Formats: sequence, C-alpha cells, structure tokens
Amino acid sequence: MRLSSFQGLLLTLAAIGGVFLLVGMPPIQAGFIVLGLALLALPAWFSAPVVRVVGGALLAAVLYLFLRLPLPPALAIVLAAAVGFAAWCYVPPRILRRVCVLVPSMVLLVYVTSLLMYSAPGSPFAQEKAASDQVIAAKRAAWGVPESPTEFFKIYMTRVLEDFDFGPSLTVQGRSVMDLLGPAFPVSMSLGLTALVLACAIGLTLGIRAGLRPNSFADYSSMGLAVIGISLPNFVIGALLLMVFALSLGWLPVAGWGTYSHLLLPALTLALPYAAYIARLSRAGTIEVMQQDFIRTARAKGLSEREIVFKHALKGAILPVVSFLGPAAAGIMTGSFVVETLFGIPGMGHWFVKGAINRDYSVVLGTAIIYFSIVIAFNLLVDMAYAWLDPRVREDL
Amino acid sequence: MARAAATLAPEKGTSLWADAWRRLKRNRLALGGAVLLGLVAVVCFVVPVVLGLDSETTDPANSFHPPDAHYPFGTDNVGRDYLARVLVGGQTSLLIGVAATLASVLIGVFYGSLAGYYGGKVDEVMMRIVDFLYAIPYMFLVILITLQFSKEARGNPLPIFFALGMVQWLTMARIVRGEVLTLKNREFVLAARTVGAGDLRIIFRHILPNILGVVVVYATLTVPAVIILESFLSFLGLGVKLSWGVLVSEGVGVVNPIESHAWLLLLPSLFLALTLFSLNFLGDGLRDALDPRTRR
Amino acid sequence: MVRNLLGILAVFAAALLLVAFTFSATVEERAAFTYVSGSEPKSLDPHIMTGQLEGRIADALFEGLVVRDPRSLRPVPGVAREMPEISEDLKTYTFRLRPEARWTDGSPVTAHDFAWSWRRLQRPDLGAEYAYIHHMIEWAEVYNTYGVQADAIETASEDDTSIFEALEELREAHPGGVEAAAWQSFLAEAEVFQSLKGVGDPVLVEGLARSEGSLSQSELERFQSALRTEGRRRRALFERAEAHYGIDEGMWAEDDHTLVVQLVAPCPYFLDVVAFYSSHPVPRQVVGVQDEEGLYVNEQDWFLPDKIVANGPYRLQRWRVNDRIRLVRSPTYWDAANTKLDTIDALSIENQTTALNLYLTDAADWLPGNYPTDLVDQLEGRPDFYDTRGLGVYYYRFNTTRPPFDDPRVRLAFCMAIDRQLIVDDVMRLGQIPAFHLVPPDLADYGYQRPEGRIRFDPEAARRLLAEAGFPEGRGFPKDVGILFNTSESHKKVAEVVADHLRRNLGVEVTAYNQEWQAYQATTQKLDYWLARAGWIGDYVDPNTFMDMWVTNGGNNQTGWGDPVYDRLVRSAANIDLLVEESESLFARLKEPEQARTLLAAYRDATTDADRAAAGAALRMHCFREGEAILFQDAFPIMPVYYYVWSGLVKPHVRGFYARLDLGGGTEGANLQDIHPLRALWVEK
Amino acid sequence: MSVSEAILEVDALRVHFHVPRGVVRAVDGVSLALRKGETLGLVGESGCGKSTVARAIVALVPTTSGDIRFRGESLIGLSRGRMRPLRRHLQMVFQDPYASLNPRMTIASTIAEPMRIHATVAPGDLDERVCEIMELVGLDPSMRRRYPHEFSGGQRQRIGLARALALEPDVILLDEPVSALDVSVQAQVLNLLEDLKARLGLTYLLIAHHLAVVRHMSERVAVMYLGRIVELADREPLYTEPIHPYTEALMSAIPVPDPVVEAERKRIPIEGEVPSPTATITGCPFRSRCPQAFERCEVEAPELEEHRPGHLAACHLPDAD
Amino acid sequence: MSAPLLDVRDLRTQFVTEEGLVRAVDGVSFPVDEGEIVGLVGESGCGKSVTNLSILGLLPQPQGRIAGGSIRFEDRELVGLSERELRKIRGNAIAMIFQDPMTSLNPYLRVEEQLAEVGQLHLGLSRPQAVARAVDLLDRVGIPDAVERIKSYPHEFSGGMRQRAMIAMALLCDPELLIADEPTTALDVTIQAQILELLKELRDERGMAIILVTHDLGVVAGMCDRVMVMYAGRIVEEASTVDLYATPTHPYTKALLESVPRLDERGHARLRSIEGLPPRLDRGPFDACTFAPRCGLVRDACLAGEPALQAFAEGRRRRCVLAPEEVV
Repeated sequence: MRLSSFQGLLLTLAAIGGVFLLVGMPPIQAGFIVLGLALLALPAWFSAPVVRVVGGALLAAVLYLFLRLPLPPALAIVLAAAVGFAAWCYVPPRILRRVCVLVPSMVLLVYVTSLLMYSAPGSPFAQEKAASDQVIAAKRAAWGVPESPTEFFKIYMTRVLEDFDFGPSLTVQGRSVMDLLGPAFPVSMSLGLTALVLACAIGLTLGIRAGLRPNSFADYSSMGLAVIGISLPNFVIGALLLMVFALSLGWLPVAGWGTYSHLLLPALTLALPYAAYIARLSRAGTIEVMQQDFIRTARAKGLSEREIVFKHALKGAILPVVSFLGPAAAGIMTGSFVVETLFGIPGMGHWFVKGAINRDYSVVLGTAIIYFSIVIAFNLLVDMAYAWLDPRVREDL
Repeated sequence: MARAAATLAPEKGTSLWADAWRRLKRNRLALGGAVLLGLVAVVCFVVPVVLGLDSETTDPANSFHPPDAHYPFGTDNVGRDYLARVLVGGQTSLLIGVAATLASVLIGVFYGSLAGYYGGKVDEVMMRIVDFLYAIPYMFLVILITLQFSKEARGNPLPIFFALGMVQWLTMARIVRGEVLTLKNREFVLAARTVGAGDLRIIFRHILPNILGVVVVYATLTVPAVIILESFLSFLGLGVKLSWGVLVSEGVGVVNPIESHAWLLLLPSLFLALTLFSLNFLGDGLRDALDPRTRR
Repeated sequence: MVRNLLGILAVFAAALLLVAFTFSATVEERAAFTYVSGSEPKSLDPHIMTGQLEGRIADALFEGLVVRDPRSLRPVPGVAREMPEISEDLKTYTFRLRPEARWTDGSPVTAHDFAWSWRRLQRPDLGAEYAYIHHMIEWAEVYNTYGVQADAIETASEDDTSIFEALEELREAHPGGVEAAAWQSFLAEAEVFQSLKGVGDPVLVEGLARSEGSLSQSELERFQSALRTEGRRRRALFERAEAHYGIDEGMWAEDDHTLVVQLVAPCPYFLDVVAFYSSHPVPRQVVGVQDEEGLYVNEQDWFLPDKIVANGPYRLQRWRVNDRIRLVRSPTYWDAANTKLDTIDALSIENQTTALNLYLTDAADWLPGNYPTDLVDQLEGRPDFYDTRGLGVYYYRFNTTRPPFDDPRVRLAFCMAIDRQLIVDDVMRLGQIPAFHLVPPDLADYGYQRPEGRIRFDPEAARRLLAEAGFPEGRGFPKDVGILFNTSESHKKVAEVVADHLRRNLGVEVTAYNQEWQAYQATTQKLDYWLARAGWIGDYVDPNTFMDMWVTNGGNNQTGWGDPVYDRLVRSAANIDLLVEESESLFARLKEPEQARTLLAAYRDATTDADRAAAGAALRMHCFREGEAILFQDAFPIMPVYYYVWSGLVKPHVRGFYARLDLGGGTEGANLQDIHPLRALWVEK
Repeated sequence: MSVSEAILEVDALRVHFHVPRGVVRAVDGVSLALRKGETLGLVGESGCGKSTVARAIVALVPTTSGDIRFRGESLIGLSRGRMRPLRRHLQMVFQDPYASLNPRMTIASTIAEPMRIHATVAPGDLDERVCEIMELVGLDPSMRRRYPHEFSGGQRQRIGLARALALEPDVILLDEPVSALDVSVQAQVLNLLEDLKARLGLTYLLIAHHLAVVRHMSERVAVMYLGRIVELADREPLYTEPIHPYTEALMSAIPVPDPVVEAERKRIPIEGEVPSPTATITGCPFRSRCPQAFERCEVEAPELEEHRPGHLAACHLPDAD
Repeated sequence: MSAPLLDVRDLRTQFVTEEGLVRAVDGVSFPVDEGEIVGLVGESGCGKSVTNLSILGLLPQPQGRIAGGSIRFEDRELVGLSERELRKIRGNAIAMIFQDPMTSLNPYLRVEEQLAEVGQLHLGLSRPQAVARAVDLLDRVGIPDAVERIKSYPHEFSGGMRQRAMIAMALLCDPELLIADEPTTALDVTIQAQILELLKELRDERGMAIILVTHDLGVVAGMCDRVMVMYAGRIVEEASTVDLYATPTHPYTKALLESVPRLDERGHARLRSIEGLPPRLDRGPFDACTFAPRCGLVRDACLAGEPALQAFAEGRRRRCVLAPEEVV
C-alpha cells in the first residue's frame, strides 16, 4: 500500500491524536496539539509560490510585533510589510519554508510546555500554609494563571504578542522573566562559549590524533582520555577539579563570578563531556576521510603528511563535529545547572531547572522559548558553517 | 524427483553477525569492556543475593566507617553497608540504563523506520515533529515527567526510565530513519519489492535486520547517556531511591577541605566510571565491528 | 594548511572575544562582611516574605517600632522612641515614634506609615501568608478574612458556587437527610471549616462537629439559615473593618508620631511580633501607587535596588539574582553613627559544599548552618563553630484520614517505634533534643511543666499496639505505605533511618520517598500521603506559634485531624474572656478540669488588672497544656522527632555575633530563633 | 522471422522525478514491445533512463504517464491485489551483485522468499525447490545456508538470477547484469543467461551500457539518449548500418580488443557531455553534441520513425539526405 | 639501448590483514621505457593497482609493505627511499591519476587550490605562477574557459571534466612517468574515448611514459605499445600489444581474450568462460601454477611447481610450462 503523502499526514496526525486520547488527555488539548502539528506539517505541501507568500507574510507579521514597540504603528507596518515583500521577492523558498515552520513551532512549543507544566503536581502559588481557594483563585486571576492550561496559553500568547512581555516570574516576586533571564544570558553565553572552545580544542586534538592512527597507542590513549569525560557525571568531575585546583592548589577561586579566573574551572567541567563526544566524532570523521580517494591523490602529489591532514583532511574530519555543535551549544548554554550550582554562577541553567521545580510557569516558558531560539540560531549557524566547510551543500542552503 | 535430503545437507554459513562477533573479539579494548561490563553486572546482581547483603539496615552509631575487612566498602552516613548500597544501586542504574534504552529503541525504531520507509512528505512531517521535540529543552521534559509521577513512583525507577526513554528516542529515530532511507533504495530491497514483498515484510525482513547493527551500537552508547542523566536527576533530588547516581551525588558532598570520606564518592564513582567506560568502549568496538565504513 | 588552521583559530578567537565582550560581571571589591545567605530570596517585601533568610535582609533594610537587642534579643526601641505604654488590661499599646527617623528618600517615618503598612498586611487582596501574625489586633482578622469568607458563603464568584448554593444542592439531592460521613466529606470539600473559622453560632458549631449518625432535612435547613445569617454577619463586620481598621479602630495613628494598637486580648508576645519583619513599615510613597480609579495598586517590584525606599540601617545597593545582594550603610538612618559595617554581601549559594568551600577559603565570613550535615563531627571541634538550641520541632505528620493511620493506636505505635535518642546522637549529632511533644522545652514559662505524653521509645509496647490495631508483627499492614519528605540530604537520612526503625521494630515495610518542595506542598495539603516529614520553627517565643497549627482544618494542620475541644482550647488561650462564658462544657472534657476551674476562678475574682493578667496568663498556659495532652495522650496526629539546634560557622574576627544570649544578670540563654541582626555586627581584624 | 506476439508492451512511458532544482525527465516518451522469446537490448550511457524504464515496468518507480501492458493487460493503476499475480511473471535482475542480496539472509531464504510470498510452493517443498533452482543456475545446493558475503560476485549474480527464476517468470529484466563483474566471470554469467533462456523459454529485456555485450546477447537493440529511444532495430542492421549519429558515435567509441582493428577504426568524435537532466530541451536532444546537426534539429524534435523495415530511428538526417 | 626509465624487479608487496598475510604482488618485474605506453591488464585483485601504489610508496599504512625487490626510476632506487625523498618524486617525476575522478578530487577545495599546490610544492612557483600554469594545463586538457572554471569546486565539474582536471594536475610538473590507474572505468564510453585520445596526444606531445592499468582489453588494444597480463599477483604474460592479441601464449590471456564479447563480432559464437575463481592471495605461497585450477590445459607439470616468467621470443615473456604452440 503506497500512501499518498496527504493521507500519510492525516494518518500520522490521527495516530498521534489517538495516542494522546488513549493516555487520557482531554480532547481539547489533544485537538490543539494535533492542530499545531498540522500547522507545522502543512508547509511541506506548499509549493514554492505559496511558501513565498506565507513565509513573507509570517516574516512581516513577526517583524511587526518587534518593530511596533519602538516605532509608531504606521511606520512599523510599512517597514514590516516592506521586509516581508522583499523576502517574498528575494529570499529563497528554502529559507522561507523554515520561517513557515518556525512560527507555528514556537506557538506549539508554548502550548505543549504549558500542558506539561500544568500536568505536574503543585502550583506556583503553593505555600507552606494551605491557603483558601479564594486566595488562590484571586492570585491566579491577578497573575494571569488560570486553572486551565488552554486559558493560560491564550493569556500568555496575548501578552507576548501584544506587549512582547514574557510575564512576571511567579515565584521571584517583583521580577519579570526578562529581569531574571536577561542578566543570566550573557553569563551563560560567556561560560558556554568558553566551554565550547575548550571542548572543541580538546576534542579535536584527541579525536584527530586518534583517528590518524586507529587502533594504535595514540588512539587508545586519546580515546581513553576522552571517554573519561563521559564516564563520570559532571558534578563529580567538577568536584574533583575543584578539589585539586581550587582547594588543594589554591590556583583558582572555589566559586563565584566576576573575574576571568572564575571562568576556567566551570568551563572545563562543562566542556569535558562534550569534548569526549567531539573526540569521538572527529576520530570517526578522520578515519573516514583518511580512507577517501582524494587523500591518496594528495599523497600521490607528494604532499607531506602534515599538509595532507591539515589541508585536505581537516575539513572533512570536522564536518560531523560541526553538525554536533548545534545541539551541543544549546545544551552547553542551558544545561549548566550542575556547574552553576557547584561553582555559584548566576547563569541560565539555574532557571531551566528551578523554573520547572518551582512551577514558575512564566520562567519555564521563557526558558523554553530561549532554548528554542538558541537551538534555531545555532542550527542556522551550523548550517552556515557546514556550507562554508563543504561547498557541495552550499547550493542546498 | 525425490532426492534424499541427506545429500542436500547444507553447510552452515557464517552470518554477518558472526563476522562482527569475530571482529569484536579481536578488539581487545571492546572485549575488555564487554567482560568488565558482564563482571559488574554479575557482581551487582549476584553478590548481594549470595552474601545476603542488606542495603537498608541503618546503624547510625557506626556511620562513616572506613573500608576494612568487615565492611569492605565502609559504611555511609547512617551506617549502612556501603558495599550493599553500591551493588544494589548498581542494579537500579543498570536497569534504568537498559530499560530506558530499550524504550527509546522501541519508539525510535518504530518511528524512524516508518518515517524513513514511507519517505517523502510523511517523512518530512514526522521529522519536523522530531525537530520540534528536539527544540523543547529535554531537561525539563525529563523533570516534568519525573515530577508527574513523583507520588506514584516513590523511588521506583519506572517513571524515570520512562522519562529518559521519552527524550532519548529522538536521536534513535533520526538515526534509524537515515539508515532506512538509504536502505530502502538498496537493490536488495528493490529486489524484494519486485518479487512482490509487502511493506511489512520489507521492513521486518529486509530493513530492520540491516539497521540492527546501527541500533545496537547506538543503544550501547545510549545506556551510558541514560545512566549519566539519571545521576543528574539524582543530583537534583528527583532520582530514584538508590542508584549509583544517588550515591555519587551524595558522595560529592564529601569533597571539601575539612574531611573527605573519600570512599563514599570514589567507590560508586569507580563502579559508575568502569561501567560507562566499558559501555563506551564496547559501543565503539561494536561500531567498528558492525559498521564496515569506519573499519580498517 | 595554514589557512585551515588559522580559520579554526580565528573561530576560537572570535568566540573568546565574544566571551570577553559579553563577560557580564564587573569585578567588585569584597564587602566588609560577606555571608552565605542560602537560596535566592524570593522577595524583599516584608509583608510577602516568609523565610528566615529574607527576614535577615529585611531587618537590615527596614526598622520596626521595636527591634531586638542583639545580645538578648529582647525588644528594645527602634523607630519607637521608647518602649510602648501598655494599658493596665494589657490590651492597648501606645507607641511614640522618634521624630528623627527617616526614610532613605529623606521623608520622616511617621505613625501613619505604620498604620498604612499594618493595614496593608491585612489587605485581603495582598494575600500575605503572615497576615495572621497580627490577628491579635482588633479588627485585623476580620478585615483580613471575613470578606473572603462571606464571599465563600453567600456570593457566588463567577464560576465557583458558594457554600450556600452547594448546601442547597446537597439538600435537594438528599431529601431523606445526609449520612454523617457524607456530610463531613461535603464540609471538607466545600472548605466550610475554613470559611467558618472561629464561628460562635451554636447551630453551626454543632453542625460542623456532627460526625456520627446523620443530619435530617430540618437540621440541614436550620444549618442553612444559620449559615446565611453568619454570612451576613461576616459581611457586615468586614465592611466595618474595611472602613476603620488602621484608620480609627484596632490600630491607628493618633498623630504623626503616635501609634495606638488595641488587642483583642492580652498577648504576652505582642512585642516580639512588633519586632518581626511582618510588622516593618513599607514606604507607601513607593508601594502604594494610586491608579485612575483611586484604587491602590500594589507595586510588585518596589523593593528592587532602583526603587526601594527604606528606613533601616542599610540600603540595598545591588541585587544580582543568584549571585549576591550588596547592602551598604544607610546615611539617613537615625542611628547611622552606630552602624559599623560599611558593606555587606549576602551570597545566594544553595549548594552546601560550595557554601562551605567559600567559607573555608575566606570568601565568606559567616556560614549560617548551610554546610554539609555529614561534616558535623569534623566541624564541631573547630573554634569558629557555634551551636545553640532552637525554637523548632522536627516531626512527621500522619494522614489521619487514610487507613491504617485513622487508628490512633497505629499512630502511637509508630511514634513509639523509633529511637529518637539514636537519631539525634548518631544521625543529627548536634545535640538535638529528642522530641516527644510539640512545644520545644526552652519556652521558660511552659515547657518544663507540661503533662506527660504517652510517647516514648518502646518497641515492645509499639508492637503490642500494632497488634491490637490488627497488624500483629506488621502482618497485613498495607504494603504501599510511604514516608514522604521534601528533597534534602538530611531529611532523607532521617527518613531512611525512621523507615528502617519501623521495619525492624514493627515489621512494617515503609518506603522513604521524596518530592521537591512544590509537589510536596501540594501533596501534603491534599492529604495525599501516609506519613510526611515536616518541621516548624516558632515565629515568636510562645507556645501559641506551635499550638495554633492543629486547629481543625488550620492552614498548617494538613493531617486531617481535628478536635473541637482542642480548637476551643487554642481559641481560649488567645482570648481568655471566651472561657468566662460557658466554660463548663469545655472543662468537662479536660484532663485536669479542677485546675482549670481554680485558675478561672482566680481570673474572675481578680481585683486588680495586674492580678487578673497574671491569672489570665496562667490559665492560658493551662489551655496549652490541656491542648498538648489531647495531642499526645489521645490523638497523635503527628510524630515528633527532635527539637532543632542551630549551628554555623563564623570567623573569629566577626564581632557583635551572639550565639548565646546574654539575658542579663549573668544568665545565658539559647539564641532560639537564630537571630543575629546584621546591624549589630562588626569586623575586627 | 515470424511475427511473434508482444508479451510486454511499453507505450509512451514517461517517468519524471521532482528534485529541488526542477524536474528530471528520466524517461520521456519511451515505447517498446518485447516479443515472446526474444532478447531486447537497451543501451545507452549512464543517466539515459534505461534502468528507469525497467524499474517503471516492475513498478519500482511510479509512472508519470503512458502505459505498460503485460500480455495485453495494462499494469498501470492496478490494485496491489491484481498486480501481484501478474508481477510473478515479470522479474528483474539487478546490476550490483553486492547490493542486491540482503546480507542478513541466507541465500536459501533469499531464493525462497518469492515462493513464500506467492505461495507457489508448499512450505515443505521449499527447500527442495531451492536446491533445484540453485542447481539450475550452477550453484552447489549445499551452500544454501551461507550468506551472500561468502560468495564471489559471479556467484552472487547467479543467486540473483535464481531469485528471479524462483517464480518461473516469462520475462526477466536484466539491469546491467554483468557490468560489475570481472571479465572472466562475465562470460560465465552471459553463457548461463543464454542457456536458461533456451531451456526455460524466457524473454529478456537486457539493459546494458556495453554495446558489445548487448550485441552478443540480443536479437533486437534499442538505443536510448536522454530518456528517449533514438534508434531501435534488429541487431545486425543496427550495428552495421546505424542511422542515428549517436548510435554511430557510441559504437565508434567502444574499443575493440584487437590492436589491428583498433588501429584502422575511424572514430566519430562526439564532443562535450550529456546535458543536465533537468534542462528543458527543444529540438533534438542530441543536437548539442551531434557533429551533423542542422537547423531543423534546433527546432523540431525528431520522432521515432521507421526509416527502413524494422529499423526505427529518431533523426532528421535520413529525411535531409 | 639505454637503461629503462623505470625498472621494476621482483617486486613483492604484502599486506598484513586479519585473515593473514596477503601476497598481493609476488615477484613482478617489468621495465618501462621513455615515451612508452605500457598496459597492465588483469581482473580485480590481481595486484595491478598495488604494483603502482608500490612504485610511489603509497601503500596503505600500516598494513602494506614492500617485502622485496627493487624499483629503479632514473637510476634511483625507490624501495627503501625515505618518505621525504619519495615525496619529491611523487607528483613531480612520477604522477598518478586514479579511477574515480569523483572521489579522487578533494570536494572541499577549489580546483585551483588543488592544482596550484603541486606547482608550489615541486616547482617552487609562487601562487600566481602556479595558478597560471594550472590554467594553461586545464586549457590544454580541454577544459573550456579555464580561467573561470579553475575557481570551481570539483562537484561543479562533470565526470569527464574532473578526469581532465586530474590529468592536468598530473601533468603540472611534466612528469617522466604517468601512472593511469583505470582512468576511464568510471566514465561513459563516449567520454572514455575522449580521455584516451587525450592521453595519447599528451604522450605524443610530451614524450612521457604511461603505465595504463585497466581491466578492459579493448582499451589496451587501442592505447598501448606493450602489455603485461597479471594474474594473482604475478605477471603471466608480457608482449607487444600486437603480438599479444594476435598470439596469446598463456592460457589465461587466451581465455581472457575469448571470454569478452566483441563489438565487431559477426555470428553468435558462444563465449568462452573461465570457470572457477582466482586463488585467494592470503593462501599463498603457492607451489603450483596459480592458474592451474582454472586452466583447460592443465597437466601434471603445472602442479609440480610454479613456473617462472621466461622470455621466449623478442620482447615476449610468459609464465607457463606449456610450449607457446600448445596454447595458441
């Protein structure tokens, strides 16, 4: 039986909806999710002209939401429309198709996250002393957190769309989500980038060294070293590093944030598991590249081994690493809770965990949106880097 | 034309699995990993039963007893036999690792092979959903799912592995889908189609056996990832009652300049590291053995 | 080749440059005094906050009418010029304020500020958790709760049906009357107890207490009409309180520098409450913004560094979330000359090991308790270690609504099966005192003369009790029973030892399991547990802070247990006059009715206000004793484990830090609430 | 030559693929008739669409338009249930003997699979039947429990042939059956193909880029270029008197293993390479490389016409002469 | 007659594999004279590619090694030469082109880069000089608009153009010897004809020697002056092209020639097939003629020992115990 693609979509969506209903999700919520997924899926059926129109329109709409805040509405509309039109004319459909998918993805993300949060026991308004229903209801109304996740979703989306406001934190009084995540972002960024650089430097060195001589001592020692990075939870590694470099040797501060010396140990802790993955990927990449015919060609030209490795093999060897960097960067920037806790760093990882644990719905949504954006941004960066490295995929971008 | 079956007695061929096994056996590192892993598993599951070890009985008066002949692993902060705790904790960690991986394999293979096999728009849509799920921070997916079950679970590892399986299947689905995409246009699949094989037969007879290698490799590498993730949850206090993750995250508390009851961190870490080390090397070895592309 | 390498290096360099560019912290000088505050403060609004660590900062930023003397922690004048005048009947307090007290914006701190702030604390729409701490003031509770309660009874909010309507429906659904069990569950579901808290109408009291037999239609009808009356009554009272509380009744500003407070009944700990952070004044010029319709809107973020106006010894200079709060000496403080530290850093560090590491590497001067508990043995011997007995009790709640814990024998058996001495000696190891009661022993007037409870460590007796309850040697005991604790290393330790004791001494399998705080709260409040760990730290030094938790359906009760006699005792303790009328019905059910009668007679017959007050105080204590007798001779809704000990590490160069209180006359006392006012500290190098 | 019935007819077959950069017209109006018992050779350079024709016939790729009839019955738009019994008689052998066998299956199960699916043989007799077929293609039946990687290329191609023969088909589509084999093995397989055809009365559609192989095997030959048939004729006329310049050039490009002949052969050089498959072409598709192209070729696409009896070509040249 | 340009003597190349020692090339000797096109013909796995890789010392490491013999190029011994010295020869005096131009060019680098580096390396040219030279050569090998096209990436070239680029790369340093390892196998016949034509022209123009490795007897017939037929790591017959095709004197050569269908064949003769498979080279050393198991003319002498490669006529050598006449 060959399905037509549209039948396939309907079947897939129906199956997903069915599974949701089966596990006891209310029909409205299941319906919303399936609708969201359908919106996500629909651009696959858009022909290039439709993609241009829809993508341009969505781009204009999103742009308008941003521009409207600093600019007078008329100007914002004109500007947004102009950019949308330009996109319609000039931006390749491949990119506009991404836009078509991104916007519904973001909305669906908010809805799904809301559902997940609401389904966890406890509420942001729980306090040690049981409060009366009336007090709780009043608080829910005041903070815009009604009992139903769907209602909450509506309120939240309205707030975001109308004022670009991600709401107040529900558990840290007096702070908006922006207040909390705003200052944390550059911290995580600094930490994350440093870790990423460290991870790449360590991982590539070990991986390429191992890959050039597979099954040799160099291979075993490099990979052994790398695998240590993923053989222990990073809080153990962090604690050990701390013990050695901060407590025993006293070279570096034990915790805190402020000077560059505060950066090193946490970044290293954060980097090690990723370094291990990178080492593994670059090892495999190197082995594969070194077996390619063009390496033999390079040898036949009389190039030295070093030139062969660094000029001819390197790009191909790090390609798998590059595609790993997207998820890695997102993970490194946001998954640093352990490191932050261990080293007392005011970064974003804290909110990723504490938001969920404290049921701070707006913080959770804020972090989800940031994570989503980071993933998207880094995927784009990675795609660009990939194209830069591999000319063959440039045209497909 | 009756022919005696005896004259037809077939020679037994060596399957690719046998070949891979032979290659694996040559890879000393991987073999060492497998042996070590088996050893750890046997020790964790058999020794507590054989020796009748009790991981729960407390004896606070005897807490922080350093390792000696009577307590080979010492005791913990309320005087429980740390040997028993490390081994019983190992059972949970290994179970979670294997179970979550199995869950992710089942979902991932199912989803990935459907997407890859039907291809085209179905594939595009299904992969878009996966991309979407990727963009949800897996951490609070795990946390929220774990919270969801925190009451019913009461330290039971089931929800944790469910939660971990739920996030791990995505990569599996992607890998499987990629493999299926290439496999379904391989000539032997086309050949099967020309002789009239149906979709199910093609998926189960022709495609799945051929991606099994990749799946096994990836699964071997998923187990350590799951175990590490579980330890992270334990660090947050969302973990199970007793696992290596729990022990290690408790043990981290002793790393300080005052006094380190080092064995509380080092012993479970050692077991954890050995297991993960073995799994990783086994995984790499399996990859080398099963995937001829990276083989020399 | 070079290009490739350069490319990679360039990418790295660009990334690192970006790091340098985004590197967000400016290097700050170390503060004169740094301490580890613990987790991130949730709020610095003194009316909203509920935690000790927030209170510590609030005490530095704001100053109440009275403050605690750092050596003795007794109330001494703060914004008040002197200690208040107290009327003879101990019910009226008159505070006179210093004219020189200033807000940081330069305006004077007046009695109106206090009246406004205290009224704000009770505002129903603020939803302050600690509003009840002022409920001894006339009209305060009425203003705080009656409006909401009247709403619940009579007016249906948009989608919620009122109790009244629910009752109507119940009546229609059961024309033949309602079974008592169904009735009680109806009451619980409609949260009737909460809405009728403190009700005096005998029809309602009787109706609420009905737990056997059934209620006929006519009884329901009577109940309903009484309910309607009660709703109206509450509405009327609320309206009155709303019009007058903080303006001219209950508590009001006589003039700019005089604040008069009228209490419902004498309250021996009232000044403690006045010194408590909930009683701090907040700057109405910043907090209370008036919107177009003339309504007060509560600013949510008025306490952030760029907005805050305060009146305390310190100003909030900087607040970096999850990192630190920087306090600097306030020049506008009336006693600025005596504030010794120029800057204070409060570090937000949750991880105990990290906190200890910071302390040990001299990055912090004070570590209040936040160290890894397993290190007690090693830390105890250090000269910079301090410990002191605390005003808190560590206990487990029983869910008395869920079998088998609906049987007091089972609860008592559990209470008797754990070896508290072993837990404090070998698990906690800080010299905590095993607890067999609720109220800590250090409350001088009360603690050492309370009635013997039935709880002791006696596995034999415990097994017998369990057998009586139908579980000989633990046979037949439900397998799924669990001990819930909120996620924490040390709770886990205790819970696991307790579970082990129960297993070994009673033969019952119970699993210790944890939930993080938010889920834990939801679970305990919904009574969805068997046994749940809890702790209570007194807000003020008086038994009441412990005793009033257990009133039927009280917000902190969460056990499902309730006893009208207990409720009346606690209510009477708060207002002895309630006992004067109709005391016999209560006394008849006491353990020592004779003593109660004697004390009541003394109270009635007192000729002077002073005598009367003394007799009242004695009677009040008796009420508490009787109350505790109910808890620990009959009911056992909780399983006490131990009384807290506070401890921490403080550098020797920190002065003005009193782990032991100097109570004058050479007596020393424990710093029961672990209060070390920051304003009094200084550093001597 | 008696006019035998056409067992398989392909009529105006078009197979187009949508790719990001446009539409690939892999097969663009191909008509063929396969007579019972003959071997029809289909030659052309890579990418000319010859394999796609075969794959369209066995429904491995969807047909864009046109008709395919087997024994007069259209195969297009048939339901799966109706298709299956017909498909039995139409089998295919693939090019790459390494890729066309499932490496995880023993060759017995590979050969038995079609019979299992179509239930043409009772399960109890399967093993015996497998042995028979193996002997038929010259394989030792005792090796049937082995796996494909234990066989050489030639043996594997025999296995592929055995699988195709399992259903006793009438027509076998041979898609480059020997191009991946070593020279010495090629001959084995080609000989086997001839023997089987003779023994079992098979009809072959032989797809190959190697003109010599096609010449050796086929009775009639069709030459494809850019998705179209440019010339179709009986073997001898085609090889000795080709009409289409492409056929001529193609043949002259093929070296003959004889230095004496080689030295004397005159080459018809064709410059350049095959245009991109997505390009839209007006006029004759070959004109960009044709040494004899003239104005008409620019504007008008030549139809496949019979220029001599039984000799069809799509070229304007004969008309111009 | 001067010494040959390249003189390979008794070359033995072995691989250490999991299965055991593979004697991929076992005692191969042949000379290549200046300006000569020598064909090396054989089925896959017969050792013809390994022979060439051995010449340039490009055997895959660490498995491959030259176990014995000598390779003299312009009076220099290449066996045992240091890697550094070998690198000076590779791409310079001896250049090599490979079977699959698709994979033999680095997909990540521009053609310009890949060509220019050779000139920079061996001729010490500056970058612009090297590029200019590369452009010239691309032009020469028939790439239109070479100035522009040189900036392309390999994937932007068609298969034929890639092989032309490979040839240009090989010619950059005017090598004395070009080793062409199956240069046209991956190409279509029309393109193959173009490339072969080009190679021939270049030989005529520059006088370089070419070793042409192929399995296609037709290609050899049109191209080569001299042919060596390899089987199981050995040369079994060597002759001038004309002689070899006219009178093959080794049963394998003969069988090979008869097993391929010819385009010019008339009638429908049955092809001659060679039954069986070549021996597995990891099963050696052999104590009999390696072709004996597949040989139709096998006799006891064949199994007694491995026959030596012996000259029996002017410029002709063969490895067979039978008399030449018995085979023909």
